[in-house]
Amino acid sequence: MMILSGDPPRSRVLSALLVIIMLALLATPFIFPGAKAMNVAAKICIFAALVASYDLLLGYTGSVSFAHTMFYGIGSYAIAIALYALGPNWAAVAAGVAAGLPLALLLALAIGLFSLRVEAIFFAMITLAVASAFLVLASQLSWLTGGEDGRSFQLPELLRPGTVFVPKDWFGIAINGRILTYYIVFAASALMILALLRVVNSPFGRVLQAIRENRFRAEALGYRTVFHLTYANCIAAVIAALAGMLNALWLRYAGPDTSLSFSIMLDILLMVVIGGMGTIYGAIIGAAIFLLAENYLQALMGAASAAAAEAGVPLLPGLLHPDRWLLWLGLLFIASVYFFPTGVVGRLRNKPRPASGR
Amino acid sequence: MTEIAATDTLPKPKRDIAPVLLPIALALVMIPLIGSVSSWATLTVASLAMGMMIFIMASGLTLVFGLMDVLNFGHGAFIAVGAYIATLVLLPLASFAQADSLLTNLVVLVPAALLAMAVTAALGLVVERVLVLPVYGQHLKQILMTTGGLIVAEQTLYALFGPQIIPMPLPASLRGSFIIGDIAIAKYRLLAMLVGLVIFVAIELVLNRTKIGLLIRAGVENREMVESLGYRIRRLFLGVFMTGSALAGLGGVMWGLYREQVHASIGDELTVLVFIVVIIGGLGSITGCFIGAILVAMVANYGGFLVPKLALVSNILLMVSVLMWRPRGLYAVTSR
Amino acid sequence: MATNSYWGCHMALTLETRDLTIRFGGHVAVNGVSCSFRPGELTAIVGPNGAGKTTYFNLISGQLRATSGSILFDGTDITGHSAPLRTRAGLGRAFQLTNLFPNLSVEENVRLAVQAERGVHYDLLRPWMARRDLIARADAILDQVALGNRRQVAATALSHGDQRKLEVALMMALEPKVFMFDEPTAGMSIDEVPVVLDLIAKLKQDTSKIILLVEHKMDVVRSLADRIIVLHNGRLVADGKPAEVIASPIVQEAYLGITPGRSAA
Amino acid sequence: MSALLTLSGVHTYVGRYHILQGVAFDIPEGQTTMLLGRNGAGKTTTLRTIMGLWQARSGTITLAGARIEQLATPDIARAGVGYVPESMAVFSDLTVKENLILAASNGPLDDAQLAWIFGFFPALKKFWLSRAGSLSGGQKQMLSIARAIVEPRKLLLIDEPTKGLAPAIVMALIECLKEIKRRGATILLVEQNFHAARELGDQVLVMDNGTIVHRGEMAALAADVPLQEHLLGLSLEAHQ
Repeated sequence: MMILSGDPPRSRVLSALLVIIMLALLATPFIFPGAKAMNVAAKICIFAALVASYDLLLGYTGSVSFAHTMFYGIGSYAIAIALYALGPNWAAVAAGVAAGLPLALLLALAIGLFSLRVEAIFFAMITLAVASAFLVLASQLSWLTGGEDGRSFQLPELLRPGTVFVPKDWFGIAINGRILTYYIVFAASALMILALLRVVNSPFGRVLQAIRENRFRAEALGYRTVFHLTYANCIAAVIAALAGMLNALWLRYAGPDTSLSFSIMLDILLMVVIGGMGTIYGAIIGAAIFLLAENYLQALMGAASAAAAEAGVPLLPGLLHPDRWLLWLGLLFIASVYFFPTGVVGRLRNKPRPASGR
Repeated sequence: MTEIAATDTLPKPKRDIAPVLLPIALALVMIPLIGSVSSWATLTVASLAMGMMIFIMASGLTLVFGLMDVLNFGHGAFIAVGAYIATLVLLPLASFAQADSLLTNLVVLVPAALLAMAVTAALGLVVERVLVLPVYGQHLKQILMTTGGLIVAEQTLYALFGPQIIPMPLPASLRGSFIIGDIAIAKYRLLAMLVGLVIFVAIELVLNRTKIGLLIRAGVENREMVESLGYRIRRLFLGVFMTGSALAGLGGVMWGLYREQVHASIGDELTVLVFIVVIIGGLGSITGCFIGAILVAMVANYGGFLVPKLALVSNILLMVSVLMWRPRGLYAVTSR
Repeated sequence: MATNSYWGCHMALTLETRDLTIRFGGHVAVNGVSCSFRPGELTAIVGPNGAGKTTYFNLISGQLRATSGSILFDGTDITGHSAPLRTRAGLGRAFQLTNLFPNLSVEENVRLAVQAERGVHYDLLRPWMARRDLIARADAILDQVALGNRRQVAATALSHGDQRKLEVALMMALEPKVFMFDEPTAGMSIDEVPVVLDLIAKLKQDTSKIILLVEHKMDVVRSLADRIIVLHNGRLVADGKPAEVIASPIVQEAYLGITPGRSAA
Repeated sequence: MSALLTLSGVHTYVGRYHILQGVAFDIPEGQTTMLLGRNGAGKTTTLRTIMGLWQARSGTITLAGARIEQLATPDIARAGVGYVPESMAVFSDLTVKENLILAASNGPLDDAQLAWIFGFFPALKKFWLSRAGSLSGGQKQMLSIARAIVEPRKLLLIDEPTKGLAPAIVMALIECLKEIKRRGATILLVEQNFHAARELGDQVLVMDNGTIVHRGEMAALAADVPLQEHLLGLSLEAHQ
């Protein structure tokens, strides 16, 4: 209970789902060998943390920010640029962290304090504008960021695939730097999610919920809500930047498409809504569903598209083409906002407890 | 009709003209900074033309918010759809468009624009009914629903038209410039300015001289009272939403011709610009939107000329400084 | 009345408004109201609709800022202080329209107020359940207002009367020096009223507190108030003991618009 | 004497609050019916429910023989109900003239209408082209009432017109309402000021806790001090 901060999943199905996802992620290197499975699993870990940090804003304070990928990108680029410039060593990683986190923090603080001065309703639009300016900036400052191509870099020795700790003949699978990196990603993501769970279930997190529910009354109780909101903004930004750092370490690369683009922002929105806003657990469910679907359903769509093309059905091949993946997600997104505003987690929690549980 | 002389009126509230003077002052300050009068004139004309196009796109968004308190994050989709629809007419009839006679050009251009507006208006009808109607009064859901709508619209455009950039050449008679002394003014920019100005004047006339306009202004202030006087404001709002969508579509056509190409992502690009404009102008204010559009275009053009590096963040700087001056935008709509 | 012994005491808590005025456009909603309130005394503020009672409350609790005049509390000029600051200084306020956190449970509502009173604002590393001190205090208050059996219910699902009780519980949790009730029984069914009146009567027993009450119902005012002040068109038109004020011809004539005995004629 | 408006068993919820709990009454044609009661009794909710601004969850509302409880607000207005809300709700960015043009359903105002309005409210003539927002409270109230009577209405719903107005203005307003009465209007008037109620009312309804607790002749209530004490004694305004 303490580790979950007194906020258990409160649903058997949900608990089971979460345990399955956790175990699967934990065992991925051994039960689903192959680069693709590992990539998907690592991405699920990273996005679960990223989406959970977004949920702190959307679900717990009720404010829509479009700048979350900006912080994610800051983290990614900080690591990438540091390792690119200073070479593949741990000092460079430390330098990236030391540069990235304060930058994310300062920007979050600036946006937070600025949007306090203006109408609350401007917040979403202002964050969208700032994020798009940042995206342009990142692709223009190519001497620093590598422009559209991004920055590839070498990892420190310890994390490279070539570094073998346990040779293949022991378990049938070589335990190497790549697997170590995976477990670093896994552990760091899990820690971040647990930390966020703690934050939302702390006295501070309750104040955030109070502000979302009735800001006026929260102030009447004596809370200076502007500070709470700005604080939450900064926490979310720092976690997003940390997730971005993991992303860069895993990919050995940072570029606009993998860390900054608007479509990642949409992915985050989709995951948080599908999983369930204001639950933190929803982030894990949302990220797992979304990324599995993205990686495995797309192949299905490709097959369907080809079949439709062969059958000579007009229009359908275009609509079912794997590149049109977002189209279907968009429809799913609208439907879930409309029909399942509480997402998977909300649905499972609201269900009457199973008979055996009484 | 008895007209009563308004000699004995209460003190009239002072007209707030500082925002109107802002772009004028900005333009004047730029003369010495830019140095050459001809460059300045070209940039100013470019700003005005670009500003008018952005205004056309943004006006619907700001009216919809003012009247019904609806935030439409999918507004950019109408812009993209408008541009694409126009290519359906312009490309097959390219020979007309590239003929050397203005009349022949217009024979394709006008139907293209009208078709684009008709389609976007119809799309507006669907969006309002399907996406907006269920989430009245809930900003968070409005943002989410309309963002979803934007994704779907954009992806459908990719599916229908392909991901490639579609060229959208300017008709022959709109190419080139008028030369006055050593100042060159592109013909198309003049046209854009003209269309934008006509639309601004038309909107102002409708708002201030017609009963519909009276209803819209009254509805912005107090919806319930308008209904209590016997007017169906839902229908009025749908009309405004469709008009706004059609204007966004027209803006998309003009922007496509201005850039001479179309891509589904123009919706994204312009959404940001349009948002900055309506925030600067004050959500709900047409005059504010007009001035905001010109300011954004001026900063983009002058800034791009003087300090190209700064042009990237110039819009943000503009927005920040305007909001520091007036936290609710240039002309805040008072009722909310 | 148990208040007299406090009047001479210079160390006692004070709350005073001096020439307090607020204008909305051309309308003067509260017009030069000077009044001081004493501990151990329940002051009822009465007046017709639109007389400025709630506005006066809002000025004192900080939801509105005065156009001119000042508010002195406990020896400090708090005219410029924000609402949260005043709450922390000890001004507690229950709202006229029930104003809770609708989707949070009853206990979460009260805990938030307890937490605010204890100054726990940015504690984000310990989970709620570890704060036994806060929880115990919240539970005690819930028992006091007889909501102990409804802890887990969302505030929005409570009956109107229970919501008002919760509203009072939030204010009690803040342990204010001044209790401000804005029509605490408005919209309540008859059987719910006594519970809230009992609560207020209990609060009155602590003679170190100032209690202000805006109320329409004269039987409530009569049963609780030690003193009545009358606002009319934003001005203070009468101030005194309940019986005197109600009987005073100024109030009867100028404020009620009714001359005693004439209405029957 | 026929009933122009009939409410029967009307229940209205606002959010989760059950405000009207079975309201039933008749409004006789050509008379002024006062709706009295303390704050929070449900008077404003009753008017808003009749106007369709809040939908009755159950019960029927009949206007001149036709059921209106399911109609949307604009249709109820078109059926002949004029509404003067508590907050006056003049369009402050519009001029006095524009406010009145909106109230006239068939295009511009004709001379007869203008003469009739200016006869009641000379101040509106004086400030014809001023922004309504710059008027004083009393003038706004008059504009709000003028807006409701520009077109002939079967029924006027007026919510606390004297609220927050200075005594002299209240007197003038009462005179105006009396004149409107004399011309045969049917009015349902919510009022806290007992003096005004006595001056204007033919019939009286008293509400408490979302139901009608008394109905009768205004004159009878005005003469019966113990009854006033019983019904309205809870509120200081009516206290004797």
